[in-house]
Amino acid sequence: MSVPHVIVVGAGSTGAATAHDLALRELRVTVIERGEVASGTTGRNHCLLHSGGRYCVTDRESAIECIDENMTLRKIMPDLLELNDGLFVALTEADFAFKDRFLEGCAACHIPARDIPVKRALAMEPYLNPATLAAVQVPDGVFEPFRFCLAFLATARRYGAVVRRYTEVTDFIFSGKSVTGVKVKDRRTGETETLGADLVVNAAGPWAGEIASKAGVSVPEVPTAGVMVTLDCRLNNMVLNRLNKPSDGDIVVPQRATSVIGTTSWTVEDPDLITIPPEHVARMISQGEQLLPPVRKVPMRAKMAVARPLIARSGVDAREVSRTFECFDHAADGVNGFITIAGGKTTTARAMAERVADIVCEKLAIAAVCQTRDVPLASYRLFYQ
Amino acid sequence: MATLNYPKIRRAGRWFDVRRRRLGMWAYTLNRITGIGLVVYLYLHLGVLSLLARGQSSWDSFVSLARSPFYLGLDVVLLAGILIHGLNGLRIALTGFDVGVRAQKALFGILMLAAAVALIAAALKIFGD
Amino acid sequence: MENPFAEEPKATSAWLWQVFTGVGLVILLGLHFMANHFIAKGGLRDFADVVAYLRNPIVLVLELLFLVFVTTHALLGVRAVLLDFGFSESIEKRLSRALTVVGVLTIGYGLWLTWNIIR
Amino acid sequence: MISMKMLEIPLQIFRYREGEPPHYDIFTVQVADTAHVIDAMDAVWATRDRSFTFRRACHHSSCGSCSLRINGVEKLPCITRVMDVWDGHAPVRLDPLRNFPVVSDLVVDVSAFFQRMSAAGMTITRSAEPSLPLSVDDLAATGVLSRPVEVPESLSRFNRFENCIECAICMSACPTMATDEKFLGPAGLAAIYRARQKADNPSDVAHLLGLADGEHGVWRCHSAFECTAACPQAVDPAGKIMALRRELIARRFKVAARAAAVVPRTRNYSAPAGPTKHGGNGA
Repeated sequence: MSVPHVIVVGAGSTGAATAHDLALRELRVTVIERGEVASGTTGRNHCLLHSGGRYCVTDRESAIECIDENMTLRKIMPDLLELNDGLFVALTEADFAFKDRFLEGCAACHIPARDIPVKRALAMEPYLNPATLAAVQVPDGVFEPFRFCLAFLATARRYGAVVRRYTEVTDFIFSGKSVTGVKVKDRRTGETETLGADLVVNAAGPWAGEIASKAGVSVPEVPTAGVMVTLDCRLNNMVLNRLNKPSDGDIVVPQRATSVIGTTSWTVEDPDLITIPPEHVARMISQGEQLLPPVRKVPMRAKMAVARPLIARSGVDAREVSRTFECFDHAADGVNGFITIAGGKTTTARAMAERVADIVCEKLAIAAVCQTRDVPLASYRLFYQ
Repeated sequence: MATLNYPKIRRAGRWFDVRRRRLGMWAYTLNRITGIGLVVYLYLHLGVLSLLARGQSSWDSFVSLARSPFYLGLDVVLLAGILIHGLNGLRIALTGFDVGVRAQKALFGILMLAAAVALIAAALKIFGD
Repeated sequence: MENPFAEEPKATSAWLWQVFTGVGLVILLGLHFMANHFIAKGGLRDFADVVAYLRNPIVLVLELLFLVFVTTHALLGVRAVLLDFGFSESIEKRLSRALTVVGVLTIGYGLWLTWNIIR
Repeated sequence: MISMKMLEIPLQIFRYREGEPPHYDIFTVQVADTAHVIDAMDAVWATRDRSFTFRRACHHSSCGSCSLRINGVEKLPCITRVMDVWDGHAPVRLDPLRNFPVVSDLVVDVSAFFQRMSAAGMTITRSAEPSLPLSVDDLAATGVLSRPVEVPESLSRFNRFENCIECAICMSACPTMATDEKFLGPAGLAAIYRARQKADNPSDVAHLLGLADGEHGVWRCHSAFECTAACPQAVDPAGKIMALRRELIARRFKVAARAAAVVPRTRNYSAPAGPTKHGGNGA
């Protein structure tokens, strides 16, 4: 039997990691991406390499995924991370009261957390609000989402994967109830083409529903936008979080020579065009100012908004929706050979890829095991060579 | 228009394209134009000097021609080229030794001002005689 | 790893020569211009004047030095412009050799001319 | 609600498809007056023409992918405000970067850039750098002064990414780059400079300086300083090129001095020199 061919739709973090995992398992892989690598949700993310601290009280499943993947990524992409840890700081009595639950959550999820003296926290972070009541240090980090994807794809390509950018899926090809390929259109030339596949993996993030609908199925996803504001200078060395349940503007991620304040949350109809509400930007500044008082004095460098691919749960608010991921085998909807991987976050992209690749291998009856925990990634620069 | 794999000679036009560029690009372009011009002049000059080998009459008839206002005007152009190339060359030499890199714009401005002053003085002298 | 400094770093040398001759020219060309076009009456010397001028040994040395400097500087400059075209290495080598020949011929011509004038 | 003033802004966009002659299209789109150029491009794609192709990822000057020319000058549209480049009447012109093959519309093939960065081999993480202020511009301008910073117990020092975001703007701005495909280019040379600063092994230093010293290394720069003027990240490639030259010249004279010595003691000229004066703020 010839090597099965899997088409991965989307070259964000999920698609890139999935292509990488499948290629390492020696499958024939083609990635279809309608724009540049990471031009959707992944590109415009907060760049936070989660320690899991952010979810250890409200969403332990996500928190454990995060800390596991955090440690794995340190091994496979050491040169692509800013590793300066993070601080969860209490600014109010309510924050302070949250500390015990936070430490308990960290312990339960095996997140190394250290309750450090406020004076020391202020020495580490000179611009931190001097009214800080408590600070807990966790192994947060910072990555570069674009290069994160390029590194996975460059490695996948080394193992034979093909990445087709500026190419969009226009339709699915069926044989009976099974997907046997996709129709694609090259946006640069306008040419259309049919690609055969033994299986199609939909990793289109908030656009997964749109792709799934072309195959006549649906995905319970709610594109939920968030605003981030980038400052024209770096005010913190470490990632700074409010020591409380996740809420708007409670995190400042430093990156390179900037600090990025995030984020808000609202449901959008069309993830293609999101207008940034000015009041969200104003809220980021006023919330960021609470953590780092000089925020308002610093010029703004950029502001951005993008839709997250949250999985819908009836009767649950967007902030409460689990940040974990889910695989949907559309055989359950009567369509074979088509899987959607939805939800999740860039920090856990490799784990998502592992899960979906396991399902792919099971469906194709291939006995290959996941190797992505240990294989160091190739240089992201090779993607363009 | 973008660079659509044009032949090199066409792309070399960009050496002289100062539209919406900064002062450094003007310096680059001026240096290149004057440099090429001075090489051409050098060989013309050497060619003309061969008249000296032909004897007194050929040279002296050339000299009387070269004392016309037209030739004196060309002399001013030549001098302008020399001053721009020479003084900007000092900027290139200094910055190339990592001296005054941050002040390169000011350096260029001052040197070109000096060039202008010297040129005006020389022009007055040339036409004044 | 091979040591790139085991051999003479040619690219650096070429640039240093360019600067050295350039700075030299600022002085020599200044003198040349002054002597031949400003001090000389009417802006140019007539034949007899040129012969007398060049028979002065200090002038002769300075003018010959000027010839060598100006030729070196000009041809290194032409070479730099040609290198900016990023031709293949074999073409670059041939161009460099051709420019060396041009330089030798130029200086030779200058010497011949000077000898013809002062003898 | 904070009221949002909307603008009708015309964009004149370079369009190119393989095999067809390039042309410009004019699109008028509606964006907020606080929008950046990338938002206007997004609006063109989302509401006017789905065949319009451009590169982008992060929208906050971190990925370096969206670089192009706005009214002829290299910029990152993600940090360039519409109001800063639009005079209120004439269309804002968008062209692809120069000195790269155009793939389609505003997309260029940047492989030549990444080949150079690979050759330089600079890792994008840096360490042993000063921590705050870590800004592109001096913090003093914002009225905030730096203080000495303690490093967490778990770390030996803070680290952060290099300033260079590999946007290739410098290669588009450089006049030498127009004709010389062999030139290592501003970013490549700045990366060599940074890699050389980080290198602790003499043979690595010798290798890096050897790269910089080729005919198509630092000596192809003719001091236009356009790279430094265009760089959105204050990398100052021209400054780095000059710092490399300084070190190369110093070595050249050392080599000459040794060659002139009556008894050459050693043939190894690759001992590392001290850091040059731009040591503090690298690429």
